[in-house]
Amino acid sequence: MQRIGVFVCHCGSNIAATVDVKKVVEIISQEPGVAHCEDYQYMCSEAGQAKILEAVKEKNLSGIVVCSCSPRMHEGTFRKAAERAGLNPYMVEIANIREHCSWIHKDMEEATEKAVILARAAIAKVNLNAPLYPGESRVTKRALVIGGGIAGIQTALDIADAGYEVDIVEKTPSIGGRMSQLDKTFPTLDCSACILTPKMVEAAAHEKITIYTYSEVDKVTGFVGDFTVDIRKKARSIDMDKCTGCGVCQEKCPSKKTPSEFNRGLNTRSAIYTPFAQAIPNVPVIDREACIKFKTGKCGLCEKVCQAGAINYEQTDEIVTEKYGAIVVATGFDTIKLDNYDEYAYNQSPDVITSLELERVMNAAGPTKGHLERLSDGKHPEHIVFVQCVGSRCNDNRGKSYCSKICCMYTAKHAMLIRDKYPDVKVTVFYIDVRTPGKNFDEFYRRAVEEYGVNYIKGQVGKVAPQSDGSLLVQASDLLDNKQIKLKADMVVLATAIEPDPSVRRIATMLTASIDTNNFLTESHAKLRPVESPTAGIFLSGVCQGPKDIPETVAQAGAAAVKAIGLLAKDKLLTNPCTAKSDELLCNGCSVCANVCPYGAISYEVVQVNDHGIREDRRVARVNNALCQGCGACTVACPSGAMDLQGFSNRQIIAEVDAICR
Amino acid sequence: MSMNNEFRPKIVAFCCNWCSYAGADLAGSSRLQYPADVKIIRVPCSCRVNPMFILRAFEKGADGVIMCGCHPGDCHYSTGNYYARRRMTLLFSMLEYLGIENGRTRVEWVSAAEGVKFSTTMNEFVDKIRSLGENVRLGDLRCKD
Amino acid sequence: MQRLIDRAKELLADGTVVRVLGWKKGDLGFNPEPAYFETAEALDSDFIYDGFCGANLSKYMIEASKKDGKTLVFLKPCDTYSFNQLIKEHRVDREKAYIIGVGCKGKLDIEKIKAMGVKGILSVEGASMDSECETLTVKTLYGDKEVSYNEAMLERCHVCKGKEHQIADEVMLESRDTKDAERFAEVEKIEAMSPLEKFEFFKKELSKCIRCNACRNVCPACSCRKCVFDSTKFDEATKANVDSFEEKMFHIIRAFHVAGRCTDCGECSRVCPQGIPLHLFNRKFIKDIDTFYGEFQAGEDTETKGPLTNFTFDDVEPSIVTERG
Amino acid sequence: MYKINKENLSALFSLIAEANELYVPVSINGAVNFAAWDEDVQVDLDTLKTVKSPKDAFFPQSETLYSCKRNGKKLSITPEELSSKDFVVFGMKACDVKGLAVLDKVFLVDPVDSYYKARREHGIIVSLACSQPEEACFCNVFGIDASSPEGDVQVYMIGDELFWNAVTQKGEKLTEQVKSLLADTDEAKVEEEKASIKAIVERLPYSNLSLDGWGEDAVLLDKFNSPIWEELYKPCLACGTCTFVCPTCQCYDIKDYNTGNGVQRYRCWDSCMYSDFTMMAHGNNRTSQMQRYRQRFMHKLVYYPQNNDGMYSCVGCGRCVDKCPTGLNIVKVIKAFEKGGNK
Repeated sequence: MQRIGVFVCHCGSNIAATVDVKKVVEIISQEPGVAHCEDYQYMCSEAGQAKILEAVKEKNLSGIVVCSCSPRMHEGTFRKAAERAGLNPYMVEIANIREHCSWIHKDMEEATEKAVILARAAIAKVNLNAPLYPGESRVTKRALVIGGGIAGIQTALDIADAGYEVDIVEKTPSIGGRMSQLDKTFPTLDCSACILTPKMVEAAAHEKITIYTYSEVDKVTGFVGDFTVDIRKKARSIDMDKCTGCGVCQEKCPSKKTPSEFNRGLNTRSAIYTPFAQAIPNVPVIDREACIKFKTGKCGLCEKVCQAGAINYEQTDEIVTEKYGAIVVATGFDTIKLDNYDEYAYNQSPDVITSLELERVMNAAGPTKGHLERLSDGKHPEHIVFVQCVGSRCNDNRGKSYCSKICCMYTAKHAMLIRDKYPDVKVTVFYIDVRTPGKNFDEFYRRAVEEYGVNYIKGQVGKVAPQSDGSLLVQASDLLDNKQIKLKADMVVLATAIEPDPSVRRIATMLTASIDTNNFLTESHAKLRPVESPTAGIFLSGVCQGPKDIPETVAQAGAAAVKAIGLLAKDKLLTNPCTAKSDELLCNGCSVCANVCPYGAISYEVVQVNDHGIREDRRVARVNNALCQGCGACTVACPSGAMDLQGFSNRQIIAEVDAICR
Repeated sequence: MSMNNEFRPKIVAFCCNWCSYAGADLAGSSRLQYPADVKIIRVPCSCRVNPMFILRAFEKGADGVIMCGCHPGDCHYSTGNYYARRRMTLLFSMLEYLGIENGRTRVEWVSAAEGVKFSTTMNEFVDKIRSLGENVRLGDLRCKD
Repeated sequence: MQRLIDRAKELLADGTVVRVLGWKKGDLGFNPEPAYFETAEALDSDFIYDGFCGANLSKYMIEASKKDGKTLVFLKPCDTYSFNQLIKEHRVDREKAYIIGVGCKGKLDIEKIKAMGVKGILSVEGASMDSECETLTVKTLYGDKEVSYNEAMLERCHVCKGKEHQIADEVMLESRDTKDAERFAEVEKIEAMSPLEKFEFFKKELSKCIRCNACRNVCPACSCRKCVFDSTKFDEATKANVDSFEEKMFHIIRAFHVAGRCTDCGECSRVCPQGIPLHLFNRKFIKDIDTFYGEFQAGEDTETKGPLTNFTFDDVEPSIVTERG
Repeated sequence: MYKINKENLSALFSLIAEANELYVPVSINGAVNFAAWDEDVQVDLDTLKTVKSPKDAFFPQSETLYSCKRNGKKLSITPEELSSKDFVVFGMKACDVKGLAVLDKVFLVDPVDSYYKARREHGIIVSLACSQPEEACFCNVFGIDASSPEGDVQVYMIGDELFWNAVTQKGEKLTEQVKSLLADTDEAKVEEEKASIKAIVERLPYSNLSLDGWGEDAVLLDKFNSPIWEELYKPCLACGTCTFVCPTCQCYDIKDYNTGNGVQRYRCWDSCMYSDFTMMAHGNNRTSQMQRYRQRFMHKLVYYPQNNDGMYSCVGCGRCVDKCPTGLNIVKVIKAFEKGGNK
């Protein structure tokens, strides 16, 4: 029997306003095994922790229950306090009487009664706690960055500059990401390529950075400090060492009808291609689905014209297996599909485009060489209508519930750039709200309105109808004047919602990183750990975590890098001691536990056992504590109960059940 | 027990540490109410929930047992909830086969971001158990006195 | 039967095996017991294989695998599923077994004969493998009785999985198709009951349970060295039927622990002294597994992942159960 | 000697039940066991042997000894009340009644088991002669007369009639209670029935089983160390069927059940076949199933008789013969030793 100390926290009024803390203390003091019980304003404070230390010493306590906020909050705090008091840190259990009690109940009597029961459950558990000791695991001093956009590049550069090896895995043929598709950036109107390209070059040239483009992560095993990752280098059909990037192959390639991904399908590219001029590496890939040689076996023109002899049709996917200590996810975003938004006629009219497409139209390297023109007939537009919040802040299930955050600013940018370059073009923006928090953002928007005469109308566009004369009829409501309006436009630009790149789901599953309903990766704590995934060793950079603009992305990329560096700087990690353990006298050696172990942490060996006098050789399960992450799948699969989970043992959980049901 | 004679069910909720427990925390910090009848037991993963725990809860007087885990595909341990899903499906089907009222058990996937879902689920579940009344078919009578 | 004895003697003589695991004649003519034979003489005098040899010998191979030398084991078609499952779980050593798959004409249930009102049975004729297995002549203290072989068969034989041996070094003796009922018919009948009827049905059946553990101890899937109900690991060690919940807990968990591993060999129902149709638990799980996760027969091979150690992303949700009916 | 028509049995039971608790053989889905009588149960007096012996009525498979309740740090203990109401067990067979004599020697000697004693005092046994003994019966080997069972009232079922003969004071008292339903008769038919039973007993397959070399005369260590056990136990599944159906097995375990707010201490039948039988801190003093198997029969055929003036702890009911899942039983043990020269 333990000598248990119970400490009930008021959490100011957070708990005490709903739970009669004094009464909890009064009742719990009477529980068998409770040698000490007291309450305090803030148990997590220095003074609060001191009370624990004092009580452990005075009452010779062997176990501690803290009735307070969620263990996800302060379990660590109280474990450290227990350690300072000379107890094993795992002799502490938390009864969550704040998030699971005081904050969700109004009736004081009910909440107090529940707090008592939760405390009893924790007491019942701690009664069966045993000291646990963490093991150690090594840290591979190398980081993996998944995604080669600005987030990934920045993270990689920061980690590499701190002296650690970094690999970037980018699924497209070049790093650069979405930012490379942008023409100008707000709020300073820098040329996007001008600020991005040096970073790309720097990354490519950095001795600590290895870039795998046209590659994907295939498999991830291991855990924080010691991940093993299979990277699939897709067959590029080009020998990267030989290619000089002269570009002749692309010129000569007869298959030129494939929509250009880089230009959002607004023009076409050849089957052998580099996505854009500044691509890094400047080595093309052969799109085997478009290539005549691969489709028919004939052609082979590129091979003929390549003086470097770099073309290799026989190339196959290559798997590179590498070990990493930390993994940063920077998988970025895409715009949503607009199939659900027929009212905007996006699929019907080439003159209805997304903002990202407009970026390409405005860009000198884009499909129109930077001329603003209608894609249907190449005519110069007289009136352009911008529609905000297409698929963002949507309360039906057609679009996204969240605000995409960047649209207000880039629309202001687009409007301003158009008015600047083509003062004759009339620009109207339909908006729900204009959201411009951020340094120099509101000033930027006001310039668009005040200096550049962009016509902002608060209202929603109900329909865009292509007319027989080629123009577009925009029907909208003007909410301020409270009237329906119809406008004739030549182009309509949709500020399309952004969503995490679809590839993130697969990656999250491989990394066992959690993901929210919108497919954004979940951070460990929304406020306090915003760049860490709840899965140890996985960090989040850029839009994969939530909508962001470039400065925020770069800031977060740096933050993720720092967290990764902090991990890589350690030589050893302490492992979670709450691992599975097999009782070899009860083990049948049936392998069912190994069959459900996601970490391959269970192996078998034949050992001689002495089972109450019977000596025999038995095949028994052994758990590798460094590999076991403590999920407990094996404990339920094991029919005999030989396999148990330390810290969450069968009897501990049963004791909690009993205490709650009694 | 409350002073009036209203049926106050005993409900045990097993929540995985990474998603559902955090979801319950979020419900708490968002002040989303659900009845005090629900008491949460933290487990590392839904795959840690042994059918014996569920039967044990009923044995000792629980009127309803709910298990929450990460959404399929989002398990912190990658595959735990898949095993849990099969185990619970089969267990619940067996309980139904033995004539135990169908709604006394439930599995719900609740992510760390779904405080609202957590609270809604718990409210629904408590309502369901209240409508089913006391668990008399699956309990040890010795625990009743 | 003589052929089995002769072959066993051959294998003993040429050193292929050092012992034979088979059935030994009982003292009443219908109560044979599993037995080891190490000599030709013992085989000649005591070996038997007839309609009453229902016992599944595969579980005995767990112990036999620990012994030196090979054991010749006779396995009926349904026993071979159990043996495969035991190989899969590393509980028996294939290398230590020489398996003769023996034919099966359906196994008899002396309790069924008794339930027909036949009392004071002295011997039963017509149970041998050489007979046509149509009619049994039961000699009793109170006169001779004729009984239909089929009606005297164990429940499991009426829903036989087939007479193919899943694993064997050689196969001997002819089998006879005995399947004449649907395997899941009984389960479906219960499923169709109202919850209260179901509850009353099982309450009545389980009220008979005396916690003798025969079902568990005979079960080839229940091969744990120490059962959870005998250990302190779950604080559920109970031996006695103090409360009706106890049996329910025991039988649910036992069925759950063997779910996906139970080959439906029917030994549990055969040995229950109180005649509780224990297979109804296991077969419910088998039926659900088939329905939810695709047809699966435990023991068909030694490799396939069991349904509870497997999953797919699109598995049905438990709500398929909790929201029906 | 009285008699009553079988048609009136229900009335008889209901009259008995007015003043006593009444246990009768009841059929539930084909399995017959002693159970409390009420109008809805399906009484089965035709099945010779109930699955479990009726020792349950005197030594229940499980019984609470006392309860502890917890209130904060205070404990209150309430012993279970002893049986204080008369009860009747109707239809016990000669072997089962004799089984109680075996239990008496365990539970009624010092220290007296008060729970058992109270039940014995309040229990009234209406025994039923075995009109059709069956193949597994061998009670005669232990000197038991199936045709004249002991008990407080002897009952014979002959044709459509049930003959009633009070033997003891308790029996007389019960007879008084139900006399309104009984008619006087002579013993002619009963004597005829007795003779018929005896004749059948002689023809039983195990009738001539010899107990030579067992009991008081057994050389304990010879038996104990015999290599025969090593052969005999092998098919044993280590289940408790033989023990739990046996009318003379008396071993029990004492356990605590956690009710949440306290503990119920209960005892329940245990089986020497179980690996945790007599488990102690250091482990089990019988580590192998062979040892456990040997224990059961050594106890019944050697230890018990040597401690109890030659009385065997087996009454030849044959339940273990009928119910062993692997066809093992005490008869096979006796025969095996006979074959082995009783060594």
